[in-house]
Amino acid sequence: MIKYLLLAPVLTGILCLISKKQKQIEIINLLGSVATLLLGLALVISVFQDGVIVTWKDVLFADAFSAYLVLIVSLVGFATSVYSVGYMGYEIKHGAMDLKRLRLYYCLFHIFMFSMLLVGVTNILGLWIAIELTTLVSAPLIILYSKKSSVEAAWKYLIICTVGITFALFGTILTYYAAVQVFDGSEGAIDWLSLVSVADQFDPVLMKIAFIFVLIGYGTKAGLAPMHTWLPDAHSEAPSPVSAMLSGVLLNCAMYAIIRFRTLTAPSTGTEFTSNLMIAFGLLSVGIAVPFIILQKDYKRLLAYSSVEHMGIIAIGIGFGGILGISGALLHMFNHAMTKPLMFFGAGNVLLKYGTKEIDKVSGVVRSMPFTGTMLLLGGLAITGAPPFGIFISEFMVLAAGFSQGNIISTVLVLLFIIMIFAGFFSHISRMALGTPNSDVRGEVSRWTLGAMALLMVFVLVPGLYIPPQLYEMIMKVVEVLVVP
Amino acid sequence: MLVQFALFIFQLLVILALAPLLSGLIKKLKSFFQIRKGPPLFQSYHDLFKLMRKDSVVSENTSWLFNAAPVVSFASVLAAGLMVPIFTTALPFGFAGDLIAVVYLFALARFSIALAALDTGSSFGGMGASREMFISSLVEPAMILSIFAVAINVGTTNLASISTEVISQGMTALSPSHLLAFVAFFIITIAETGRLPVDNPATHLELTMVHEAMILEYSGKQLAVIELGVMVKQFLVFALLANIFFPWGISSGLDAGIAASIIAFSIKIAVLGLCMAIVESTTAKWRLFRLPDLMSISLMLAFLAVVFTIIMRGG
Amino acid sequence: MDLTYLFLGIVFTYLIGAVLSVVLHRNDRFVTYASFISSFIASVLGIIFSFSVMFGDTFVIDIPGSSILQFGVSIDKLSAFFIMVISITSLAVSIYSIGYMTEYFGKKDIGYLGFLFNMFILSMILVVSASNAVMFIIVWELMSVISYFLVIYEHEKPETRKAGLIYIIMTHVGTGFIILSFLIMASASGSFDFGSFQGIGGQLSPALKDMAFLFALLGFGTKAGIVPLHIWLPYAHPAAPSNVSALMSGVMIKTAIYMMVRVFFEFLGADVLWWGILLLVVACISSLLGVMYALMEHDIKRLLAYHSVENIGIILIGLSVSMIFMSAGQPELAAFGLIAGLYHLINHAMFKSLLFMGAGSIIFSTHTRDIESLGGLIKKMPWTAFFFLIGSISISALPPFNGFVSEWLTFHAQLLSTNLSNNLVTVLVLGSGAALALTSALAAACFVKAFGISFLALPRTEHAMNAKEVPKTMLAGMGILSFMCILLGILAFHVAGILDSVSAPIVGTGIASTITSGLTIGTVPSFAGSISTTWIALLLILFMPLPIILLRSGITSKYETWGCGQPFSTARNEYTATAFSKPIRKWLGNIYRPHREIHATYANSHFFKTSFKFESHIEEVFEQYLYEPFIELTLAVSRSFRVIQTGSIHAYLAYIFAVLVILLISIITGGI
Amino acid sequence: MGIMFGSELMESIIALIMVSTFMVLGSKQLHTSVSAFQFQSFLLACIAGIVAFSTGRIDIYIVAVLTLIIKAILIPYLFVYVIRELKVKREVELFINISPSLLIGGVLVVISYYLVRSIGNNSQLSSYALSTSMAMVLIGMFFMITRKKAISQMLGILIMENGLFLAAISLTYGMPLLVEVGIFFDILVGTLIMGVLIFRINTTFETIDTDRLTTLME
Repeated sequence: MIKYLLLAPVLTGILCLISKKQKQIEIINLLGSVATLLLGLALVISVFQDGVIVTWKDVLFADAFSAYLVLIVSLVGFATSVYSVGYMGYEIKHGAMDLKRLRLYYCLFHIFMFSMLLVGVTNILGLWIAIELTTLVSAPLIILYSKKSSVEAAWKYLIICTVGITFALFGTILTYYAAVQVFDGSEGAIDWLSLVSVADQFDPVLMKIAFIFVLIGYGTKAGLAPMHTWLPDAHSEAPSPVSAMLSGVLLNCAMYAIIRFRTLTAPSTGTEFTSNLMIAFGLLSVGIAVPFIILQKDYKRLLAYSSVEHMGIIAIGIGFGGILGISGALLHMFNHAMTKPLMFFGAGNVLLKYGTKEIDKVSGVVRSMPFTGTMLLLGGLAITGAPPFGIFISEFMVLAAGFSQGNIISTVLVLLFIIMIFAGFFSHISRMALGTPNSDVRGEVSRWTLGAMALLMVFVLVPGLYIPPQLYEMIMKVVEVLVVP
Repeated sequence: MLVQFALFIFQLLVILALAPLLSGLIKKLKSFFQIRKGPPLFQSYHDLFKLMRKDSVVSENTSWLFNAAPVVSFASVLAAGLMVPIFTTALPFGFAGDLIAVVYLFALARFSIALAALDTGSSFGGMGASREMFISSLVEPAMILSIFAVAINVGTTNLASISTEVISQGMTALSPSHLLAFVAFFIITIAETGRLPVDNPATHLELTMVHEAMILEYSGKQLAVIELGVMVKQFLVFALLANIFFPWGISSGLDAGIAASIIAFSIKIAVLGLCMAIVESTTAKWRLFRLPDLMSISLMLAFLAVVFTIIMRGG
Repeated sequence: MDLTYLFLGIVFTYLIGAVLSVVLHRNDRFVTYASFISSFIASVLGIIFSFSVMFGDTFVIDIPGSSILQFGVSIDKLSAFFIMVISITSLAVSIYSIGYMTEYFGKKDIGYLGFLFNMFILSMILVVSASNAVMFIIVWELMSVISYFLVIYEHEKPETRKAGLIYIIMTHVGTGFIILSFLIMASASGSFDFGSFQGIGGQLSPALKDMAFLFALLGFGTKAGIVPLHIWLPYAHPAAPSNVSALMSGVMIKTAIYMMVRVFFEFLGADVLWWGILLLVVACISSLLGVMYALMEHDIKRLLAYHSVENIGIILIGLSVSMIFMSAGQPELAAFGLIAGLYHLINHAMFKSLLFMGAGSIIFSTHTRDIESLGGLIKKMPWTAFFFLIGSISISALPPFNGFVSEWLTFHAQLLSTNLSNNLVTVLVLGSGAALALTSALAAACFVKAFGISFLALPRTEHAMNAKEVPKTMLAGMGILSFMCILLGILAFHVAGILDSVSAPIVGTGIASTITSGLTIGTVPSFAGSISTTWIALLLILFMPLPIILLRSGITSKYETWGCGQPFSTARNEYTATAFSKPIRKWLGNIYRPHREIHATYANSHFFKTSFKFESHIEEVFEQYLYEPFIELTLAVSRSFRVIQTGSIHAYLAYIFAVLVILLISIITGGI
Repeated sequence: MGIMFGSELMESIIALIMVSTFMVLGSKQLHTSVSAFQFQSFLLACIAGIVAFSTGRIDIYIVAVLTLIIKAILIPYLFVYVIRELKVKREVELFINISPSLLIGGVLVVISYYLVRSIGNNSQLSSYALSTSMAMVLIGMFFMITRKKAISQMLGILIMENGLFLAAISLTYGMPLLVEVGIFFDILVGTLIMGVLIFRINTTFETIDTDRLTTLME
């Protein structure tokens, strides 16, 4: 099962690279992403029915948390591939792209998918390789247009994330070393399950050092402040579908790694150590997003900073801990993964039509592109945590967890930041969406882009009004994996 | 039932009959202080009858509201009259409204006249309405506080009950707070009845007019109705002053005591009229924007009355 | 069981209205009928439903849900009362809207408004029926968001966008406080169910209890529009279409009062004295400043919006006095205060919606909101004028209309404070009577101005000259609420009894039998005082023929108004709204801080003016001295943070390095 | 745990590695830095060889050979190629001068030493290796911060990775081969992509001075 899931995007990527015509590439892309989605869903179902799956010499494995990540990646991946057809089609039509680049784009896109799926279904070292792979694949995607600014963004992305990932590997090696000491053999286990089972015997100081390296390392990739500095550059300079993937899922993948390591660290060091660190980084992330969102002039950077904020909230949720905190954080991962791509899709359409990323130069989107404009407005409300959208529920759970765990000051601070971000963010979005269009832009980009947005809107809205029992059960299973007694 | 009806009619007739007399009396007293002869005591009746006989000239700008305003204001003043004890505390409609209701019925009268003033489209009308509403805003807080002061002293706002309660308290009712409230209410009376130094009922000088400016466009019968309404209101306010603060002598029903009550009431009203005449004769009209000072004094006195009452009760 | 169907019927009728609006949105006429008739039917059902609950038992629907997100409906008498207020208002507004929306035909998407309109009313109903905190916050924000979208209906205008933004930000801030308050309570009760919140005040530490109170006050106060959180009202209400402003001002802001009653009385127990005192002070300031700013407005809808601030203040005076009595352990008196507050609440819902519809009618036929350019409308639009006049009399608290009854009750609630043992509190509460008196006098002044300048005398501009009476549906909507204003006035004795059944479960005692007898309402036995608006109305009607008979005979001739020495008088000689409020502006100059600018141009000599321009502004004190400095500070701090993102990769790496080294060193030192 | 053979030899090699790290940090010539790096990689390969020999595991031999080929030969060649192609100035450009840099490097070593000492249950060799590798990671990063050229930043990353490698090989005697190969592959591809990017930067910005890459702010 896992093998097929991993194979599907790789195959699709290769096929895209060797296809001749634009139509052909698009069809392959769509079929491939549907296949990935279906396989992903199949994996999710089988994990939740039969429990943990381990295959291929223990390298590939999937438990509830893996399945959860796979679900997010394959869903957003599917939506993005649908959107890409519309977006890239428009670019080709207007000569901003050529067929060669298109081929490369789709190939890299699916390899990117592969790397992110891999993150979820492998052991602690494989995880590192997979995350490094995501960096390596996404860097070329960022410089797809080879503009001056995107080269700069890609360089910063590559360097800072590589540094981060190096730290993460160092932390991983230290963890492995701790495990080797416990197993007292030359061959230490590197799969999550065996590690977790002995995690309480690890050396606490060693694990503290390891966790700091892992947290800073993967935290760089996850966009936690103050390691987030590359993020607004990369996410704003990438083509919009890529931004959607970067913000929506890649950040979650890195967060996944941190959360996994937390379950290894906390048993020996005590949860207080990990919680304090995560709350601190989380608060810093949410806080640092505030001024940049308030003063932002570029709407894609605006969205990028909002991602920093949301990663902070996830970290805080995990930090608060407890069933409420962790399930809130998990739900937040899902909700953010659905909402942020929606916003990037909208932003992408605006960028294509208005040709500028400056907030001040865009107005009246609801008039010129009614659907996109409405989605931007609703998405803007959703992403800033207004009910009845999913993000509100998960943020509320995190806040409630903070109160029930007695972290009242942190909770109040988070709420304050969230409200300030709302004020800043929504004022920008409403300025763009409302009013009369400032140019003679008329009409939507393409039905594909609208379809992708509509699909995501469903997932944005539904969890805000009704959490299906299946999803809830799933999250509870993941919480079981992650809760540290 | 029949007694009630008789009281009802009696009260109405007394109010309508005596109100112009009070006007005449004050004019007469004022003239006395100004060492002039002044108009006859019953001149107000003559004026009213004269106006009644005349035709009306109505501005062509006006609407139905201009014609309705005198009616409404007159009716509301009369309705208030049924709640104010004059000769007897056995008021047939005492339950229907208390002191606060009386104040608000006066406000209804003022409201309708002010709208009518604006209806003419004349600058004078607007000016009068504006000033009238301004003054009423100044008066209201002081008025309510002095009502509060009286009410908490006796534990009721129903006018008849206030009178009986004050009587039953005897001379102890004349506490400092009672007197303070009286002074406050007296100042309010000046404003409410449009007298110097707040308004000059005798003037038609454009800069100083308040009430007269509002009714400038009225003539003939309509003017008569308004004038009578104003007189009734003045009479009622004086009656309030007399029977809330010094209710002694008032009868408690339609019986023999009523004769004594009439005499007592007449004396009280005359004394109050005298006080008013003295005040009017010794002060000049104040500038409109000095009025807040006057009303602040009244407000402060009323507030002190409240405070004294509360302190007196101990606890 | 029947009630369940009825309740679901209400919900689904609104939903059907919403869906039909979207489906039919291409045909303006169809969609107007479809959506507003749906909301009309739903409102009728709502009225039936609310009455059945009000005279029956608490109605509960529990929807089994998983996790934190649970939905459930629990409607007791308080909720039913609010559903009644919402339904009556929306019934009238729905009828009104059928005519009013013709204004937008061909210009805007009616379906969009119809959808939001139905959803808006539905969300308000759900707000007052929610049985759990999470659901409450969701429907509460839903209500805010929907009303935001209604406010920005005419988003082409920049001021509308500004209004929308201010509104949504303020309301979001408010929701933040509400969340905090609920979280405090939930952390003690261990559940988000409102049932578990009952009496939670007893389990909280005093500090947390005070926090819960303060956060709830700030949160709901923002929505209710108490000073200084009121700044969104004068922006949002004028920006929205008038039928929407009628609902927003008439009902939406009341939902905050609903929750204040729930939180302050039922959840926290209202047993802390200073809560009531604080609320009383806030309420007095709100009512005074609200009416003072209203007086200075000549935008009719802004004027009405400021009056909402004022009236919320008056409602809260009743509520706060009731809280003071609760803390003193005097439930009968508390019941009286609460009844006064609730009475004013329903009254305000009626006359404010009526007045907003009246304002909408003015805008409908004159296309201007500036009363300075109106005048003489009473002849062009007699019915609108009549209804607006009824609203004006009601809001000015003149007998025998409804506003008078509730203010009378409030005055008496204040008088009842003599039963308190704490002298200082008694003096304070009695002193607040002066504030209420000033408020009501200024309100009367303001409505003499509002009605007089816009409806009376001669038209000042073309706008007013060409006005026509509005369609019958609009008149019908206004007529219904006018009728309600009168009804609530003259049937006070009956209404007070109904309100007592609402307040009795909250304060613990019913006082209906003591305060109502026959056609009168009175105060509780420790204090005497009674009115009968029914009799006052009868007396007024009885006396009216008297002068009419006198006036009947004789000739009345028409002639022009005396032009003060000018050869003829025109509309240009009329008193303006600005001039009307001048004495008050001057009197309260310290609060208004008026600026005046006079620009005159002269020809040849100083004596010959060619043009003359007079401008007078008042300062928006709260915006200028409270919000703007805060916003400036936030921006300045934000700017100083920009340094972080220098663009230099070396700096970025240095941050990571610094964090790493600091954390490693703190491991060595045992810091973490 | 622990191998008797060569533990002293390993300690001295580790000391040499530390010296080479300071050589990289202390040199003003780009070429010298690259050579020092090459030397360091060679030493690492030696360590891998020793570990392989003492544990007798084939896969670690492979790792040793891979290290030698990729890190000691391929990547230094790449550097030289880039320097030649882009005509990079020989002199390195710094934010912090050489002597304070060295001093800070020393401080970082002390921090690493103290940190590792607080870990319990450690053999002397492994604690020695661990503190060295941690110091290398920190110094590598410090190197990146203080050097302006894009190419120096690449070098910094590689030093950090050498530190990792040292930790991996001497603490745990290598990880599963598959993982090792994966890591090598990643490093290689990463270096290649960085190389490509440096060319891109050179063509678009006409410099590889990363200090100039500041168009994206806020």
